[in-house]
Amino acid sequence: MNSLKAKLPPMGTLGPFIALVVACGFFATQSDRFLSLQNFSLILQQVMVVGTIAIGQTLIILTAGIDLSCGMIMALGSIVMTKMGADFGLSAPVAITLGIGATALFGLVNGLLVTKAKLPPFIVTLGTLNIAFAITQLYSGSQTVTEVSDGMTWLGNSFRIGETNILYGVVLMLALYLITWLFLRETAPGRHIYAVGNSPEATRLTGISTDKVLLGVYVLAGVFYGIASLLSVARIGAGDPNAGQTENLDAITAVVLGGTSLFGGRGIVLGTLVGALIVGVFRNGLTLMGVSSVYQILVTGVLVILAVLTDQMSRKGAR
Amino acid sequence: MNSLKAKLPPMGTLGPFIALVVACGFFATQSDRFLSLQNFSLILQQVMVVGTIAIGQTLIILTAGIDLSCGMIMALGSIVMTKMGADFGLSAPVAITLGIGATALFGLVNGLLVTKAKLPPFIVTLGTLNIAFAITQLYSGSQTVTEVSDGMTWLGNSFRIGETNILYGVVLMLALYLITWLFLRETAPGRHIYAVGNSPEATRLTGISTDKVLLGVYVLAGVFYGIASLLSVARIGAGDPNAGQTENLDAITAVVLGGTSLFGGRGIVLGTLVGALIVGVFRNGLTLMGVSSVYQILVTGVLVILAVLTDQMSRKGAR
Amino acid sequence: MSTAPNAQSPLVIQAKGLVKRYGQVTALDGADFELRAGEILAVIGDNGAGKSSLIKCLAGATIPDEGEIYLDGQRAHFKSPIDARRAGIETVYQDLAVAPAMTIAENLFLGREIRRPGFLGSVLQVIDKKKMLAESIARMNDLKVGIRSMTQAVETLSGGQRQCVAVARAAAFAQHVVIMDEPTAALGVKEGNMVLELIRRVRDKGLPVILISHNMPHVFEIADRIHIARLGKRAAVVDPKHISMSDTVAVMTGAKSVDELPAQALAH
Amino acid sequence: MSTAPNAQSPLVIQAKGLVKRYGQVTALDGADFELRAGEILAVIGDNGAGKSSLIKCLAGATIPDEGEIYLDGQRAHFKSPIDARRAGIETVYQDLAVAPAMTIAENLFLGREIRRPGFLGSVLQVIDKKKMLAESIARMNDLKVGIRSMTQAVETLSGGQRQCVAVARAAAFAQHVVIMDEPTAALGVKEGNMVLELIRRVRDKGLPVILISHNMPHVFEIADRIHIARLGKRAAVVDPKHISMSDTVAVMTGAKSVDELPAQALAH
Amino acid sequence: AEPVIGLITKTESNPFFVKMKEGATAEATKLGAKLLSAAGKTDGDNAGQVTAMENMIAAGAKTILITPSDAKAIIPAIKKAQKQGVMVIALDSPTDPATAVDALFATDNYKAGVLIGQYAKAAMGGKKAVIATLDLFPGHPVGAQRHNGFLKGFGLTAPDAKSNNLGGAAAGVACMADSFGDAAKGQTGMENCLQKNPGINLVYTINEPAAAGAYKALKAAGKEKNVVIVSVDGGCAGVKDVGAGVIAATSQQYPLKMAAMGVAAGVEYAKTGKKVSGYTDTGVTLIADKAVAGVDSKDVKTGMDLCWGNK
Ligand SMILES: Nc1ncnc2c1ncn2[C@@H]1O[C@H](COP(=O)(O)OP(=O)(O)OP(=O)(O)O)[C@@H](O)[C@H]1O
Ligand SMILES: Nc1ncnc2c1ncn2[C@@H]1O[C@H](COP(=O)(O)OP(=O)(O)OP(=O)(O)O)[C@@H](O)[C@H]1O
Ligand SMILES: [Mg+2]
Ligand SMILES: [Mg+2]
Repeated sequence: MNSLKAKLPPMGTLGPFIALVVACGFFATQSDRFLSLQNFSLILQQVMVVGTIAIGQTLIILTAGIDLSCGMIMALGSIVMTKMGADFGLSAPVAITLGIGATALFGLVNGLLVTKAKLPPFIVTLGTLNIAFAITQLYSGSQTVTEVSDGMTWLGNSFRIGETNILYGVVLMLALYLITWLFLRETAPGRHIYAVGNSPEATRLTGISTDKVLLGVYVLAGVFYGIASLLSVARIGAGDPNAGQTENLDAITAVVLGGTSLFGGRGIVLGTLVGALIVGVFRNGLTLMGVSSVYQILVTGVLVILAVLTDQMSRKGAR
Repeated sequence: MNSLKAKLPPMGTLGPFIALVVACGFFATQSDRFLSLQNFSLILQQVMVVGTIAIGQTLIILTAGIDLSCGMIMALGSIVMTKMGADFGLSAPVAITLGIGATALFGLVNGLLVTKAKLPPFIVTLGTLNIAFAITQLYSGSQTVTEVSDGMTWLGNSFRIGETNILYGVVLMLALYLITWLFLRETAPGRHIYAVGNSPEATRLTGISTDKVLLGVYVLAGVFYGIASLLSVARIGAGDPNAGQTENLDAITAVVLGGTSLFGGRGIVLGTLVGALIVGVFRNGLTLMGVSSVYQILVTGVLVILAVLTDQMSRKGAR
Repeated sequence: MSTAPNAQSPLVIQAKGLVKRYGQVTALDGADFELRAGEILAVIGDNGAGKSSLIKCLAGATIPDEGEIYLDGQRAHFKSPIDARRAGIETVYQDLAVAPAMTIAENLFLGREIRRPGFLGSVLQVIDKKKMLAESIARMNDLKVGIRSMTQAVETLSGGQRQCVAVARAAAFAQHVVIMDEPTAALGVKEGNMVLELIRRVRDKGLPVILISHNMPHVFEIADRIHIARLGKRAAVVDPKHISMSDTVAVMTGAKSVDELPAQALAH
Repeated sequence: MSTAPNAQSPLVIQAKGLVKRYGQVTALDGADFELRAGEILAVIGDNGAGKSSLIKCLAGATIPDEGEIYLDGQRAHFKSPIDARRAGIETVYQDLAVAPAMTIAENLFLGREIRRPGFLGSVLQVIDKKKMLAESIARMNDLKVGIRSMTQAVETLSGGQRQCVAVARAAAFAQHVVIMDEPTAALGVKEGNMVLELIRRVRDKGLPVILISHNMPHVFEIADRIHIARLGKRAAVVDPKHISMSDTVAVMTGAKSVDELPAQALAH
Repeated sequence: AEPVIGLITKTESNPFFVKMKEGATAEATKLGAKLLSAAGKTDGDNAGQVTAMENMIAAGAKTILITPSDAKAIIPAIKKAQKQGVMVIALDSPTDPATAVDALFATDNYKAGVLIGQYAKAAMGGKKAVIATLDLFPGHPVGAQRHNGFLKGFGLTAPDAKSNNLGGAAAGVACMADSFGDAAKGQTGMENCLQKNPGINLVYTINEPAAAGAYKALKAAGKEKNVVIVSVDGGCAGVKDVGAGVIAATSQQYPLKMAAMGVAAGVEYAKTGKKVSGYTDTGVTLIADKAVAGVDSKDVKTGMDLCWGNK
């Protein structure tokens, strides 16, 4: 009965990756500034925050859920950690822990409402999106927190390999992708996440506590949002209460572009990274080409569709 | 295997309706101005545009799709119809037809990409969202079109029953809900929409052209967005290129609050109307209570969750 | 009553050299197939022998990678189940293509709803729920299935009840050929016998039936000829009147080769 | 080898007056149930008689509205399948609870993955894919199913192959009781016999087995006692050695009442 | 090579910024420069602006013109750009501290609010004002500055120019609603406010589209004659509405001028290496159909000529 799902070819990251390569090839012919390590390093910096959020989003989408609150939770986390540092003079590690604790707590609330109250994730996270936004505004008084200690922005520093600057934050993001990929692939809890998304009832009947799996996923996603908070603070050097307003759609886009099914149970987290990079490459490449901003939006619309089309075609070819 | 779906109780509009009544009861105790026919008429006016968009959105979600582009398509439609009237002096019926034609065309593009290219609706409509937005901005030069003929704003006029003003546009919206409800319930194409969302493969195997059904749904949704364009022009008395930016989430929220499953095949369009009204009642009631805007957002978040919770509980009770 | 079909009966469906691959798995590996007018043809074979894959090709549900299909001697190109259905071929799929959230009556008539008379029905395509309900009750009674309400969602039915819905649908609407993939697998003794009875009735209306089944007593009770599928090919077509059940099973499982059978055991 | 179970064997599972209603439909209407140590108990009944509903209650998959369940004489309160599984009860569900996109090996070990030795396995919960694969091949070979690759997604399997996955899983992990809801329905002759063989082996390990089946020859071949379900109740428990198949079917379909049976036909 | 200049606005679709882009494009064409443009996704999207700035520098821009969405959060990115030899000019809104950029071509939003507040006070002519405000959305500095400036100009207690919190109930405002600067949402806000307090007779709006929405709501309630609507922005459509009597008065600002000045400075920098510095106030003019005693204002014709800096 799940036949539409059944029709989907086994997901790989190959399709999205081909789309990414094609996009890069295109921009390389359009701007001689595009193809440089420094520029790629820049793109990686730019997708660092949304890329990290998208890891958590991938986990949730794999369970056939969706999280609209991710960006706002991220903003809340960055305000909590910066204000804890600024107002109470807490040391960076303590303040960061509190910030991540706050995002994990929000994840827990999402998870409890999804599992215990059995509410649809869309509505739950729509609710917590608003709640997190309001708390962020109230707590920060809508003021950007600029007193940020060095310890909190350390991830925004970079080291050099040859001519290229590489941000520690980017390395962290890449490491998180790798770890999550291994976790999903090689560990029992990771496989249970797929199972829950694939067929919740079958998973329940095999004696796995689907509630525990879901709860774990939402909390874990919250932790990822918290790490994204930290990366965001590191990147812009401040706690920004207005951050995170479009990150939910951006993150979901990265997940879907990366080949993960919104119906759950199918997808690879590395694809999400590729999806996030596709968006970053578009934005960067179009600016380098000097496309004016309204036209950028137009072209982005077309390119997003072309990207999944390429993905689709490359899969057909592979069959 | 679709057992999570199978676990859902048969959907009715009763649950959301109870949530609506509870919300109204709450606000009635908080503000003595809330419970008046005139105020309800006002709320209906305020949800008229998003309510009409949400009809199209319901159809698409019933087929297990999703449409992010709905609001932007609506904005495009209102710009096309007002500019056609203003620039070429076309009569209202002609200009309106062209506007609805434009939105239907966008629906067709969405539908073709979903059926022929087999792309996920989320990505397709994310793409066309950007495209429609850019075209709207370019075509209108980001300028509001204020020269609007009376024929185009006629639906914004009202008639009186007793002390209460009722907008023609509101009557139109209610009529559309009724017609769509009957269509989905009583006609063969309507039932096929449920079947496609319920089990696309089974529907295909019984010899229904699922592509035709889907294509029809997307075009029909486009027509609803076009009617919403007209209602928007009638309501604000101008063609606004900045309209429609939040209507996609609002419409999806109305659909989900109304009890339609995002997994397709289950739901009742009248529930969507109730869902849209719930959102409208919150906004109206909170303003009447004098809740300041940040707190409104906070309370909205909590109330949205409470609304589905009420819905959930009332269903359990009914079993 | 129809006359018994024989080697002279015209071929209704013929397939030559069908090949269907899924990745590395070859489900059909050059399978031939012949269905004669007015006969009940049983298709048997081990699990994974390619029976479902074969009939999916005949029903337009999948498109074979190679090979040809002829319908009444004409080359047929089924691009989708719609094409096959238009040609009057009705199929009961093994995984029971039903829409779980819809009612029994709706599933029975899906894609062929009874419309109201006049303008309402022809232009507005309004369906006649009452009539559909009455018809559904009649059809399901034929199968003696104790289902309380036709407006129950199919997902609330027991496994066997669900199968009856699919069988009733195919039998009711077939114009030309009926294909049934393990229609009695989930059925009780009584219900299984009713389905066999139904198949006979369909045949007596003059329509040929393809019956896939693992139930040998059923097969021997009802089939005019038996197509034995093995490893994606047709191993043999045998005549149940001139072969024993154990020989048939032996051929099916590969314990015996076709050459070892007496000539009369083979059907033509 | 175990000794044949008899009326003195202790009750492993006992249920009294189970009631389960779905809206207006009463699936179970005061059903009793008894399973003795070391026996194979067949449960038979018409479609919709409430067999699946009954065993779902025993397996914790649904919670009965009324009635009591005892496990080894102790009142059991299964709130979820996890509870039943912890008590060592393994179940093959009629709709084959498998995760379609996951591989055969993963489905076999779902929730009981083999972990790597040491820190990796105990703390990081890293699974041992190689070992799981090897084990899967061994288990599936037991059933003589020709599946080419254990890393194939279950959704690509034929109906029968899928059923074998579910059966193999239950047989492999049962500690206390095995429940099988129509495990041979989609199986070929050969594969069906392998499953019967497997059931016997499970019994010989000392575990009692509940077998729901519509296949009377299978039931009579293997069952120690037969529980006949009818209209949501237990109509009778009969002894296959002292009753004919046709009498059994007559009771099952309501053509004969229990009182008309000879006393020795009833099992205790 | 031609000088490359980047313009980063808060959003794509706000007519104010569209006008700004128009001005920049025209000036760039005139002076033979290449203009890159980008915008945040939403108002308040700081990260998007940072990304745009980085990409523009990668594309070779030596001057960045930016209307900062977040006065503080953008500063580290500006510092980074300046380190790479890029001149950064803030348009329309200052950074905090304002000295973080090389130069600021802007208007004072608080002052614009004060002006319109003073006008409103005079226009009410001693009648007791029942005030509704249709603001931007929570947390937005421009929304807060204009709103608080209005309160101040009207003679009510108001937070200072730095605050991002709206002074409200304490100051005696009858109803506050968010309009998102949009006609439809402005209309909804006004309708709900009227329901809350039918006696409202003075409406302040964040910009003219919101004012148009408010007017529509008032008209539907048959109250448009007795209510004074004041606004800030001064777009051509808005000034037209002033002429039509929809809006009593508006504080006009000049985005086109800011942009043109910015581009000129950028070209100058590319040619001579000379940076501009300091704050240039591009001014605020009160445009009113009916002048009121004690408050300086220009008439609609002047407003149309100047609208958003046409000249
Ligand atoms: N969609 C698919 N993807 C990959 N392999 C498939 C697919 N469908 C079928 N197969 C494989 O093709 C082979 C034949 O399958 P088929 O369903 O035709 O067998 P069958 O004879 O009907 O078996 P059964 O009696 O168990 O129903 C099997 O090995 C199966 O795994
Ligand atoms: N979730 C449900 N909702 C509503 N009715 C149900 C549900 N599950 C089962 N039923 C009904 O309960 C009755 C008993 O169903 P059950 O599945 O136990 O029968 P069964 O004896 O297993 O039949 P079969 O041999 O066909 O599998 C049937 O009439 C069925 O329609
Ligand atoms: Mg099969
Ligand atoms: Mg059953």
